[in-house]
Amino acid sequence: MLIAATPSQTAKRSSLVAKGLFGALALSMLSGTALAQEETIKVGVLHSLSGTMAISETTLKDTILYLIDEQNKKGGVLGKKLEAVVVDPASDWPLFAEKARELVEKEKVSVVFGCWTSVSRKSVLPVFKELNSILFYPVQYEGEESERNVFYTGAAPNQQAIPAVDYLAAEEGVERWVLAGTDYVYPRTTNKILEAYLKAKGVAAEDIMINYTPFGHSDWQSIVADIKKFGSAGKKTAVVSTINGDANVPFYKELGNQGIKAEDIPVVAFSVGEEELAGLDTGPLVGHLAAWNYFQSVDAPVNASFIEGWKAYTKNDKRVTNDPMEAHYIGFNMWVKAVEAAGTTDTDPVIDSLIGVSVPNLSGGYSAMMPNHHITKPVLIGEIQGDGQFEIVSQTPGLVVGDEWSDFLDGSKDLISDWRKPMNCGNFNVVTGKCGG
Amino acid sequence: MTDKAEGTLLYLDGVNKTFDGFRAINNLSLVLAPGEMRAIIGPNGAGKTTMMDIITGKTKPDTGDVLFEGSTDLTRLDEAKIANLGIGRKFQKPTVFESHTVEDNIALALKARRGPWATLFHRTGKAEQDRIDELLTTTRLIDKRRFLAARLSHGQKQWLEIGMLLAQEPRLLLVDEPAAGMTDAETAETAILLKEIARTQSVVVVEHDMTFVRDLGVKVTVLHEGSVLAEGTLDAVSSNPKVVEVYLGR
Amino acid sequence: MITGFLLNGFDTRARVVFALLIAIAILVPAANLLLPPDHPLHVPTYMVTLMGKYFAYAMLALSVDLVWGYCGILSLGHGAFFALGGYAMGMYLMRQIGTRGVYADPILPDFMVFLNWKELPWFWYGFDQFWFAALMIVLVPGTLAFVFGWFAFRSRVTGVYLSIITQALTYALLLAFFRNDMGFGGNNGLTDFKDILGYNIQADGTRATLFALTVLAVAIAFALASAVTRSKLGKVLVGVRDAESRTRFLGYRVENYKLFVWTLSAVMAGIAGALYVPQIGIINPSEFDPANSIEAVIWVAVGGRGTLVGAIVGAITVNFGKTWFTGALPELWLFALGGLFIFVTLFLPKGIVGTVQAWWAGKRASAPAATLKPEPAE
Amino acid sequence: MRFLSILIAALWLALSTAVSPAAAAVADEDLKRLVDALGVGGFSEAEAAINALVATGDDRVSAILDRFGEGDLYTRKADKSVFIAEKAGSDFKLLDPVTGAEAGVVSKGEIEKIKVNNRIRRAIAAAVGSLTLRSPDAAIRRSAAEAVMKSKDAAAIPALDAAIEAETDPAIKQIMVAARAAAVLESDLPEADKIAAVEMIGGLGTRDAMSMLAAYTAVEGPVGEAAASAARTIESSLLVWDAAQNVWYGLSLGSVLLLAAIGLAITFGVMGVINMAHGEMVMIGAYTTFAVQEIIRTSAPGLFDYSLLIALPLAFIVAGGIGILIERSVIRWLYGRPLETLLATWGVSLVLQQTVRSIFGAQNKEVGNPSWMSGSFTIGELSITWSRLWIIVFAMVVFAGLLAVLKRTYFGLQTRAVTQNRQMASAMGIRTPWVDAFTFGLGSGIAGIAGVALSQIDNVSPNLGQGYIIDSFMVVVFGGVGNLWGTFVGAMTLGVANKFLEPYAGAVLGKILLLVFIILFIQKRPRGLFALKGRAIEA
Repeated sequence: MLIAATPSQTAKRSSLVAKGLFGALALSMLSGTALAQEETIKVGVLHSLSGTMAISETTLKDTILYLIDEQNKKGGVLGKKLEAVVVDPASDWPLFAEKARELVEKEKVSVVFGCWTSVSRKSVLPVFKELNSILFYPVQYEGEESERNVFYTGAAPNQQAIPAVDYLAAEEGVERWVLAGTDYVYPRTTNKILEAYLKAKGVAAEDIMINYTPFGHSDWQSIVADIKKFGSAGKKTAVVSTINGDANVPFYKELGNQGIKAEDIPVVAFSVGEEELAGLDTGPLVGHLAAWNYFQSVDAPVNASFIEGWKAYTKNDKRVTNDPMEAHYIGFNMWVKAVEAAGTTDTDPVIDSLIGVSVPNLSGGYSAMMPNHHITKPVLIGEIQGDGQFEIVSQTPGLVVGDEWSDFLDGSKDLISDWRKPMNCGNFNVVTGKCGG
Repeated sequence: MTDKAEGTLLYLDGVNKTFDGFRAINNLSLVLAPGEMRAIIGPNGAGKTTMMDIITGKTKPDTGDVLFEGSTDLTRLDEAKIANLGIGRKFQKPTVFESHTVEDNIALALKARRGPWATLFHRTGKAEQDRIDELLTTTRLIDKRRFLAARLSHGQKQWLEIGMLLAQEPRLLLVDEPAAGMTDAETAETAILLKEIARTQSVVVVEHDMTFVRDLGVKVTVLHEGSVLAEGTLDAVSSNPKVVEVYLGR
Repeated sequence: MITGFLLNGFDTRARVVFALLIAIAILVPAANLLLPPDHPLHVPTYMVTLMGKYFAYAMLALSVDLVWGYCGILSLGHGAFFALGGYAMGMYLMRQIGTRGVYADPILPDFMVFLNWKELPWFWYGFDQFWFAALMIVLVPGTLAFVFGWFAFRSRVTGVYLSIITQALTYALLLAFFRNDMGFGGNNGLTDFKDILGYNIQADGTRATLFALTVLAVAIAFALASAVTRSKLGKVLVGVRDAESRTRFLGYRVENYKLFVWTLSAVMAGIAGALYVPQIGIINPSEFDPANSIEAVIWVAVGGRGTLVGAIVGAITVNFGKTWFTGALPELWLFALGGLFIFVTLFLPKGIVGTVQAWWAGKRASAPAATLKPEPAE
Repeated sequence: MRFLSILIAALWLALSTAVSPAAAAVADEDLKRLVDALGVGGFSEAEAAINALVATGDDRVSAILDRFGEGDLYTRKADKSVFIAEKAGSDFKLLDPVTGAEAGVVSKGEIEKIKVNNRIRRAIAAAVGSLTLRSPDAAIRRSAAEAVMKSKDAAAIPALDAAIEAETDPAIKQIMVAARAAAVLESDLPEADKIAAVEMIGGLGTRDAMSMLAAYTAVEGPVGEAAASAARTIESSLLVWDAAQNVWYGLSLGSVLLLAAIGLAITFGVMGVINMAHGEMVMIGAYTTFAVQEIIRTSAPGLFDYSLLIALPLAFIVAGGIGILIERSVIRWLYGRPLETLLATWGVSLVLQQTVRSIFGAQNKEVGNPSWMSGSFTIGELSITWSRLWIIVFAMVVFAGLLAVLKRTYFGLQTRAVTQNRQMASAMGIRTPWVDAFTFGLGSGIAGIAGVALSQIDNVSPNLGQGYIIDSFMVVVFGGVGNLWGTFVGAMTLGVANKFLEPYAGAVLGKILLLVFIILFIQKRPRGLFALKGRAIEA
């Protein structure tokens, strides 16, 4: 399938900086003569289509194009059609900032759906603040952030990591923990939180092993052997993996080959979903776990119809769905609802009306945008099956509210966020009673 | 070091050099008096170029003494130091700065301070300009001074390189096959030029071309398998049976 | 002496380029700040920032061209010096945030707070002062280049061996800065800057000023590089490039010359990085990525190796192309960019500027041959 | 997979009934009631229900549990009755788990799967293990004994005693004895028995034994002391094995580096092309493997184990062909200008990456391990995975083959002639353009077959090549450009050094140290490990 042949054709090619650099002065005269055409609402899509992150992000671009397509079939928003503006920030973090600026300032998009890595979000953050626009960020992340212009539809650590650890401790009797991650901010923060959490639950320091590896690490022999060794101390051991996308395939292949079965040392991952498993023979991995807020295997009518529509849209029966896609599904619908409530796509009214918006999620319930710009979600724990899907073995009884400032970190335990008036603050310190940390 | 070296310009004694088991230089000894011009001949692989490399510091010998002016140990110095002592070298294949003009090639070679700071703030003075003109005249390149060296013919490049050597004002010139690739007329002229030079400086010429060596009319050293086979006038060495055997095969 | 030295490096063409750069440095900010947004000649702020980035890259390209085009040292690790300069600036900007960080810690940057650092590491001291940061912007890349060059050139590491160890250098730094334990913010790097020398970094005025400063820096670097390459030292460098052993046997200590131009070039790259960071708003380890350094070499090749103008033109052309293609052809732009590189190598081996020059020289064949720039020997 | 297990289960059932007809039999209805209990409540309840089933001692239990472990048990929503459900079109056919009788066809909505998690799988394994300790099949007895050993269930001691009594295979007996010892430690038996058990386990000297003892080292009293001292003894003997294991890991990493670099040793080392598109050739090889497996999966699943053997020549041809195409269209114009090949091949690499992304999509592709490359075996305490072993063997074969081609064939002679002196070779009638094209094709083709091997251990994505290109250049340069043995020794040195640094410095710092080492090494030997010497080097 040629990617370019399908969804992106709806995306208008941005005519952007066609003005040459030196010609910028002269050519800017032409910018006033843009062709008159049917008025649309522009939606920016800021996902890497090339480079290392393309593996994960391309799907999200397709998701937004699919959602826009569906929305336009329903007549668009406020009587106007939606129009996607797709750019490729190419897994290049400074380029993310440049492209964000291009989308907002040049293309005048009303909202941007985008980013995957924390660093790309951090890179575009100043742009959205400065130009006062809206970003929907769909990926699980480390928390420790709440910005007026950003809506976080992925999981915060308390919506993923902590329930997963609870499950392992309760259901599998795990007493010894390996916290293995790629050396970047999400695993670092998550592991800090988990370490504090586990210690608070009485786990001894020597029963926690922390290991960091570089991005794209491909030789896992020693580390898997170390895990095996650590796991042979007589206590039930589990691995909590915050290993980033690319490095997972060789990691799981090595686990399988060294014969570490889920019954012996289960691995629970926060960055491995259906999409990542599509690159793997999951036969040897049955029983390893992942914690997400959505699995493709969720048994709900809304999910079934979403999957059906998605497969039809991509004309590919094998395309899987995953958690960040659901996050975009939720975020997009929230934005549509908020725009309709506000009657405009202007940033400020939409930001105000987004808080409190509640839309169906794909696991059969509703997710609501909270005043801290995070959403409520159920937490699901799934075990990998032989067919690359997950079987849900545990589900939190209710919805969990995303906790942006972790209670387990010294720096942030006194902070809260509430973007409603009168507080209108992303980092309110409840001890000092001041906004601003 | 040794008394034997006293009064000599260049003194090589018991020099050995092995490359991966191949003996390029084998107990080589050679003495050059100040002001002397010497021709060195020998078949391919006789060690001529390696000997030049050793004298100019490009290659370090395994054993042996290499002394300049009787006291300076050349084996401890690098190429730049040796060049600044006053030993100039012309390569077998003409090596000039092809993307510089003929004039700049000479200017770069002129005796002057060689440090980066000195060259960074260097301004060409009248004296230097005159000297450049003089050298260009000597090497018959005066009308090509603004040409890029790349545009010169093979012979002209040889001459330019000799000109650059002269610009260094060395006390010893090592000249590797100056006549290679030259027409007969050019070869003859080169011989004249070298003899002119030899009046003021010591010269070592490595050459294959016997006519050329004859034109020079100087003492000849024959190298073979890394050591000296014979030494004397050209007539004397060419009648030496050992030399005949080496050159004509047995 | 210095002025004489600088003026000496100026031929007509260099003067034109210099004047053009100065004009851009003045006119673009003026068109941005003084003209109303609906004026046909108004330059939008995003364009100013974008061009600021291009010019920072142009300065990096100049520094690469200085060592590669004029001295034959192919550095596949110049991004390292660029990034180090950027980090020095980033650390200053980080310290300027002060209590405006999300945790309002007066000393520690945010990333240290939430990773439980208790105190500021020693190497962050002093960066609250601009003069100190400015000094480091020059000293850190300069010192690293000096030490690296001192060993490498003395050991006569040349050609592709040198290229690969420069790549190893930047790769090692990439991994090092990537480690969160190093105290440079790990993969997220340094971001969320607030102000520079007391001016709001996001204000149009600051942006325009930064742009002007960047172009000015490029102009000065260009002037300096012209002067260096036209001096006798520059001729020695070209000599080293074309015939290293000849230079040596003329008595020039080649390693000192290489070291000089290498260090100068690294400092230039460092300053470029420092100017880049406040305009982009983030510095993180990906700037050390060997691919970035290779790209910088490619800018020079596209523009024309061994012509200083070429380096500037190449950097701006390729990056403008990248900006344009990633927006206009988001899913096919790699074809366009890759195709451009292949096209340039096959059909414009001297690069854009080199080809134009050769064509120009061809038209004026009777003119003195000295203006002819030959193809690099390698 | 599933078919196979059903077959085994059926066989099992048949066999166990046949062998011990006198075994306790429970009425069908009673058994069915116990089976129904599996579907009530959560995992804890299910575990209790499993134990209840095992307690019956009925022969049919192990087969039922086996189906449970496979996830084939469903609850009929209407009456909470448990059945084995088998897919029949879009519906499910229900079978009575006890009698095997058909119980009608239902739609998906009418039944609910009984969830199985690791805990249940463990319980099933232990239960089935204790039930099958006396199976006539040695392999089943062995896995049963291993399962019981893991479960450390004191209740299994009588069953073990009986099994040990009857066991004839000494190896299996050994495992059973160890399993019994492990169970004894968990039991209420007197201290003397436990100390004997500790000694028994300590005598095994394996990592597993160490793991069993570790839980008791902190226990007060003589048992704890005995366990601690036995653990210490094992630990010291394991140190040697650890070092050996590290060497193994190093060689295996070295082989991966060698495979990645060896094609580059030709295109870059021998031909002097700074080939930035080398990594993409590796990627193309990996994608060829994917395509081969895809076709096999859909049209001839039986050939799956041969997929790599089929992929090897194809990868060589595809990557080599693309290599020749690149050489003919781009590189041939650039000989003598090596630095410009950097620029052009960089462009080629961008184009190739994007082409693959456009054809196959940006996501990772699944390349499976054939059965002979899955799993691991142990030699002493050395754990060796089959995939790594085969990759080492493969790397050696490729290296030897390449050496032979270059040193022993006429083509190799021509290649060496052309790369050493192009004009002379051409003057002697060698068709240098073809030699160039085929040499580049050879390098690319080798990179392609390296891709087949790397697809077994790494991601198959458009970025695959990017991950190897820097390391490959390091290896070739470290070893000395133009010297295949240099590449070989370089790869192995870097691989082993990396694996010895990693445990002390961590993966990231280890790699940094290695890079610094390469930089310093090049200072000492500016032309790499195996430099050409002599006066020709600067010619």
